[in-house]
Amino acid sequence: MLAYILRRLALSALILLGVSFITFVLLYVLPADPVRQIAGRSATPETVASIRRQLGLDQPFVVQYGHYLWNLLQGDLGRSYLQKTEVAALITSRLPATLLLMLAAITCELVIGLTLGVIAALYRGRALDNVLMLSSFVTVSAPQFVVALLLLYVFAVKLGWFPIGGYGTFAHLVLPALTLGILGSGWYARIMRSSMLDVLRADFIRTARAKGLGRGRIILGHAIPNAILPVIAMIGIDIGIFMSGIVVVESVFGWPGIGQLAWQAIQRVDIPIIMGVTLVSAFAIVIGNLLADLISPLIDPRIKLR
Amino acid sequence: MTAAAPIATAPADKAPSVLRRLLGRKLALFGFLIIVICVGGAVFANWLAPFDPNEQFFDGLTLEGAPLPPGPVYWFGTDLLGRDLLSRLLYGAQTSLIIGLVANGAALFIGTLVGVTAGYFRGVIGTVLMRFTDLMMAFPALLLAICLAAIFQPSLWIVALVIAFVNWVQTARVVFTQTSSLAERDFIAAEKTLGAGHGRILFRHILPHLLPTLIVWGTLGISTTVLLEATLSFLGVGVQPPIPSWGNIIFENQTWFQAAPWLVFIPGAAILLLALAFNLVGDALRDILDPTQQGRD
Amino acid sequence: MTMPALSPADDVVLSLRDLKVSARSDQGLIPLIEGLSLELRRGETLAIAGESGSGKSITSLAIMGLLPQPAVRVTGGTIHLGETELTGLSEAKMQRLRGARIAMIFQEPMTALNPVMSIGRQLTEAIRAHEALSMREARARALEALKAVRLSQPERRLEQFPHELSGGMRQRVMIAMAIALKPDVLIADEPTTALDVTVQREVLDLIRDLQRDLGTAVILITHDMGVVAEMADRVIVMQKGRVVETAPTIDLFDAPRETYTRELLAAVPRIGGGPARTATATEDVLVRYQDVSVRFPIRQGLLGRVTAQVHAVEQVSLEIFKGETLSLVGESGCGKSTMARALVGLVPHSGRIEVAGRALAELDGPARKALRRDLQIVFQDPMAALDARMTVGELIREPLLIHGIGTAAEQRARVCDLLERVGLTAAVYNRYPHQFSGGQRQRICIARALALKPKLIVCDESVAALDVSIQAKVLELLRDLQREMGVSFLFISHDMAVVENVSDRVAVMYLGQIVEMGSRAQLFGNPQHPYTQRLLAAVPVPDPKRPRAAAARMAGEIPSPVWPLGQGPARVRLEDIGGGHLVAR
Amino acid sequence: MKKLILSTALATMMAMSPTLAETPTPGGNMIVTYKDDVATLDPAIGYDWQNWSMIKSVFDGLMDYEPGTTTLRPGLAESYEISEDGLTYTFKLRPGVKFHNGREMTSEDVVYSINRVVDPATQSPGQGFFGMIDGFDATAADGSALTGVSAPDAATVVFRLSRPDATFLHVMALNFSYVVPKEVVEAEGADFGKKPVGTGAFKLTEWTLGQRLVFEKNADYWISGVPYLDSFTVEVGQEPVVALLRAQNGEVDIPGDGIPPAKFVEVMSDPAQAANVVEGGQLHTGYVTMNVTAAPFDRVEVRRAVNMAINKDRIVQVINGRAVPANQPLPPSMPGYTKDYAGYAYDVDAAKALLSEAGYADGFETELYVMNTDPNPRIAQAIQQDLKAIGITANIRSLAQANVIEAGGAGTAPMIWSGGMAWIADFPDPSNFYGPILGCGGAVEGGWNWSKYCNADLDALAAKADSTVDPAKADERLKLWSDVYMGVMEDAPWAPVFNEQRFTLKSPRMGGADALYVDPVSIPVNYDYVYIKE
Repeated sequence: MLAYILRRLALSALILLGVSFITFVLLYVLPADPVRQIAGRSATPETVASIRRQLGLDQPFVVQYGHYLWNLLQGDLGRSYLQKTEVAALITSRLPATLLLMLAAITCELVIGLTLGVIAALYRGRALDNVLMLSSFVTVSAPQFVVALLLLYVFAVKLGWFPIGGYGTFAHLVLPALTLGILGSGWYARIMRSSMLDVLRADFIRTARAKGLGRGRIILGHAIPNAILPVIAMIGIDIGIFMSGIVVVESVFGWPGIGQLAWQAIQRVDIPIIMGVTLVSAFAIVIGNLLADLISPLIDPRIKLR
Repeated sequence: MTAAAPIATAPADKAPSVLRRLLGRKLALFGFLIIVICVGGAVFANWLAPFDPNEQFFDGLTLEGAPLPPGPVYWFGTDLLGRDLLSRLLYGAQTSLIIGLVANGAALFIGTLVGVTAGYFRGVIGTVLMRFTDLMMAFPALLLAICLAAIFQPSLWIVALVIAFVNWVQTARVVFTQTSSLAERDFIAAEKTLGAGHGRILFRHILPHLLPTLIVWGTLGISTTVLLEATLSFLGVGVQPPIPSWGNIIFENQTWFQAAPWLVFIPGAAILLLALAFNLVGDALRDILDPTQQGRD
Repeated sequence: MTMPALSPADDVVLSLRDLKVSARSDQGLIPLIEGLSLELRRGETLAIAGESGSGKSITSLAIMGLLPQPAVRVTGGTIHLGETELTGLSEAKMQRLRGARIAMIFQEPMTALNPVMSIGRQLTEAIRAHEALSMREARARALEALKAVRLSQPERRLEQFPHELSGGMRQRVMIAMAIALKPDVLIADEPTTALDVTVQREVLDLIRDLQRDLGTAVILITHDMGVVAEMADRVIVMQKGRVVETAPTIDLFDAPRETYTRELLAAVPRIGGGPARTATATEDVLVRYQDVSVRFPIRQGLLGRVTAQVHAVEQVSLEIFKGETLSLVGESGCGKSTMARALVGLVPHSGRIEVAGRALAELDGPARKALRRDLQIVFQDPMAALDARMTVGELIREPLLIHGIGTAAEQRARVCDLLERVGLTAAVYNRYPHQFSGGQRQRICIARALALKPKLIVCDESVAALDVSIQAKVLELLRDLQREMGVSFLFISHDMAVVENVSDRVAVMYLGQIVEMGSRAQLFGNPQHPYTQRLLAAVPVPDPKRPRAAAARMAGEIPSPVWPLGQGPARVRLEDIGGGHLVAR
Repeated sequence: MKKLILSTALATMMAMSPTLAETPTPGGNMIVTYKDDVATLDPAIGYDWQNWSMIKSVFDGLMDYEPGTTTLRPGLAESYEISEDGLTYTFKLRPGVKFHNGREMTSEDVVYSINRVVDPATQSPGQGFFGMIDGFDATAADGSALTGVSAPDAATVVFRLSRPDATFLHVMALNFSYVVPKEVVEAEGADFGKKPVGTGAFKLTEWTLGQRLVFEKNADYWISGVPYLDSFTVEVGQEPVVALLRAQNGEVDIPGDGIPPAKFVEVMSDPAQAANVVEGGQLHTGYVTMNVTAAPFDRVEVRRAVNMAINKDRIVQVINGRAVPANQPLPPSMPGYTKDYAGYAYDVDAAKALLSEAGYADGFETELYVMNTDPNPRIAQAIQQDLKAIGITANIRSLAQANVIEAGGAGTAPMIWSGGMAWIADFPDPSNFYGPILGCGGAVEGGWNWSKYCNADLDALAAKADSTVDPAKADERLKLWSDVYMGVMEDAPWAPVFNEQRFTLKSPRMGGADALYVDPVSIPVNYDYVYIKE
């Protein structure tokens, strides 16, 4: 077990190295000059050159990357070009919000998605099934911004149940988490439905019935625990989506997450921030996948970690 | 032990064509019709569109510069530049279909290639491929897409390729898992003992068994791909204006969804319908291509 | 027997009257069972025997109220459990009876147990579903039940999960679950079919003992007439949803009244009852295994280094002669299938395997491909071995295509030939495997194996999954082929009776090594190794009058074939005790 | 020439200021929102329009502007003197001005602050503004002490210029020249921008990254009574649409990003809401640059044709009337604006004629670069359609800001729509629209003169204008600038399109003159002088 975790972590380190390299290459060849952004409009070519030199951007690629890695190994993510602040500080100030929202959103997705998936499976082929699957389709295809604003408008502005955006209390969390939960639930519902259909055909369900168990117990105690595995694997993928794709929801609800930081940095080629956010996201994804893999054997004891 | 397997006594007639059986199903027919309408709309946009999709009509905006709601002249209303939404939707279908089909198809292709290679041949190549897949998986996809699109000057085809490059990863994972388990199955072992080459096993046996999965991923991917293109457009690295696509129509106008709901909900409905149609056809196709489902049409 | 003397009417715990079960389809209702009547008395074992599709399992599900409704349901007749009429009972009331008054054991103990729930929870759950007990009390009861089924280390088992137990242990858990609440009726649906013979023996003994102790009435559903003969008081023979014959067991085996029963009994392979073999065997060695080992690495630790190995086959040497049938017998996991897979190149081996004098490892690509023509394999499960997405014609034609034999028309003609050769018609060319019965599918596999006119066909448990009547026909087919084409067979089976019927020579494998090898007569007539003896003793004999051999209890679980790197099992030395009869010492 | 302006008490200033009508009430907290995060409050570095006005409230410079106007007034300097030759400026510092940390500000701090901005290690985007100070080149190259600024005593700062420059006082009012306490800057290092200490009316008391900044009143502020607010809170990270909803809900006093286009018509057509909207001019011009160094824009006819082809009224309509059509680089509220210039009238036929004159009768194909945030791509599409009408096919390249700037600097972009990136004036002087963006100095690789337009005569004229430092000759100087821009329009490297108008929505409780809410130098509001009614 420990050996497995260590091996996975070692592998994760390699993955992070790869991610850092690719990102660095991409940013290196990106047709935009961060120095131009820093130096401002009235800078002389000498000033520009001087800033370039200070940032080490005049060095060959290998040197730049090596330098970055060396600092990274010492836990230094560098300083933002434009904010002149430690990237680590910028990220740590926003990471809790992102992780909190991600956790809440995944919980929402699971609650909504699994419930709908289970119900649809139980009513397979009937009208309710069709309605649920159609609505799962709607949520998968809906634009985030519109759904977010609709919820905000109805529940915060019109009904006043929740604050109009912000961060801090549980009430602030509800709408953004719900938005993401609704949008992502479609995938979970579909996966859970088909997984449930497989499980409901299994022999042990028949055994459970033969034992005289009630329908509710069979579904909750036997079917769902067996059907949930593919969903767990899905969470790993989801983390990836969250780490990069929730900038819209963040900005609608004024959620101080990492997406907004990344988005602003991309607009202005603030390379240290982009690198930092990418690495932190990759790390979260890798760890998320590792956790998902570690959880699986708890749910299904047949799975052996190797 | 339950129902007896039907005894093979009926005459060995050739099954009717896939298309005909597809059209025999109500839902699939509905989906097929929608796809035909979309494709038709895209192909014949020149003839069908009432206006030039890029023409900014003087009377297409109110004096305050607000778009016009659906009406007798502009059936689906106008957009923020006073262009005819219906015409833009028809031309936008071209973009969205190309993105949906090409990007999605390419993603499926890459994913299948990687997944099958890794799952079937294993070995060093397989390990390397899967580690690379893990690496790509760890990438924040949107970030990657933005960087790629910014580096290669955005155009329709570049955008399609970028989307494909970002989206193949999950397909590869799924295909890998499935191929690995298929490769362990008896019928593949049987093929090997017959002396079948890799090509034959891959194309005649593994791929057909992957088909249902690929169909599911392919059809589900349509809407996400179309929306991803839209997201890229919105971030300024998508298809360049004024070329319309269903996604970028939504994204350009999404802040207006209260003031001008038609600008968001009409293209939104179009994407939804198209995705739904592909899904319905895909579901039906999956059943039809599966011989064990035959006779259950 | 401590059976209380009751009047016959009181005695009846379960009675079915004119039961009819139908399936709904596009063509209307299709009857699956018609006019089934039976009575089950306290303490009695009633066997329902029949082949696939006879409706015996549907019957059990109908009694349990577990039919896959609404597609399949009871459309006539009654089922009485004591005074209670079950067919019209509400689901809630049925739930109270299930597990408490009628319990059931299923065929596949692996799939019938919930893989993600501990044994203890599955047991206590079943108990608490019917009796208001605390967790602690339920656990005590569960433990009691596990002890009753003679499971070793019962406390530990409660914490374990199904996959951590062997097949036999799992089936004991199933039985424990069924008898925990002391039901009136126990339905055992093919309870031992998936088990090895020695384990089957133990489980059958267990069921019998429990029945004696608890006085439970048992309905035993089986296709195995040996099991029927050993277990049942009375037998109902079913065919295609109808009762063919009902009789006390002794009478049925003595004097079957119906033709179908007679045919069924005739098809049952019996040790010592096999037909005399026509000598087709020659002295030419076709295949030679020389110190062949197959080991699978187990990787562990930080760097995923190989720390241990599964010694599936350990330094085995044997020869297969042209035209002979060599059988490999042994229980699951003994390495017999691995032997076959190594031969056809599906698993890598060490040591030397020669085919017609050439070592496999030394062949280059084209030569290896050419060799494929000589070696063919027929797997246990024909459904798994046939690509479900290809038609039968394409499947049989494939080997011809691969090796580029003949023109398209010739290939087609050859396929039709082969189809007829294995007893099918050319008309099935465009059908898909799932449209055939198990026996027909196995014929398709054989036709496919024959397409290349091989010198050796490996039959890896090829008839294990087939009904006896079908099994008999397939074996007959194999025999005919051998006679006509001089093909050799490597016949892998766990069924001693079948082996006795088909083999020229037999090798017994245990833990990856051969412990005894000799001609059919030597091995069955004079088994020397204790393991061989135990195997033979465990086979249920389809003769109710034959006294049951005292079960030779296993000393424990079969030892593990996993060894740390650098270690391995002691090599078994075979000694010739005369006439080529080799026995491990 | 020995002109001095004496700073007076606040009462006098208030009397001088016609915009402050009612009596302000002190107290309360105002909430302002922005979508984008505030990058830094370091006056040497901050150059976004959000932090620009916040820095103004936390720090002070030697010079300042009358609130709500473009009129210069002394700030930390009590008075100043300009030498006859216009090359020496002597500032007398106001006594008793304290930094937020309680230390009194001295002339050494001023010298340090100016040196710091010019020092290349600071990486200040404002460095170039100080080019007129003697010794700039040496300092900009190696960070050595700037010879042109000195502190003869604790209350006096002397600047020596290498050339006369009429904009110098404006530069002294620029954020980049604001005074910072040396010991704090050195202690905080690069984090100074997050923990600023200045002399300003407000001090930063809380900065929760990504969420909010809280500024509290500096009770010791050297203008007594100012500021009126006890504090103001800046909340960041929220969509403009949502910020507006919150404002309508009474949760926000000023949505800093303004009224989003999608809501503009709705707000303006509701009299109750429209009453809370303050409209004002902005020192902004939106224009299209044309790269004069490459065909086809190397032909002046082509550039003029483009000027004539753009239907500016339509574009103003497209952005819901939130601008006025422009015909020259300078915005109307900028001194030096040429009022009687008619510009190139919208005339498709004339434009076509000019094109054929230049040999492009059949038009040509080119690229129009644009920053990718709304409404810029829309404006670009409107321009695209207008160009289409005269036969020019302009393919739009909608890119992130950094990529457009890169293409502009490299000279690879034939046409660029300036919206979103340039040019809001740094200070209200006509020269500010020339140097880096139209002069030869900017027309280099990587420069901000995206037209790569370089007219030596105009450069000379501009230099002449800026060396006219005598306030008495101010009108003469403005005339010179007017000539410069008329010369530019003659060569037409730009097609000016519109001057953006500011529309600031304020909550009904906010008091203070309207001009404070559309303050030309302090966007969106002048935090120091607004107050809460009631």
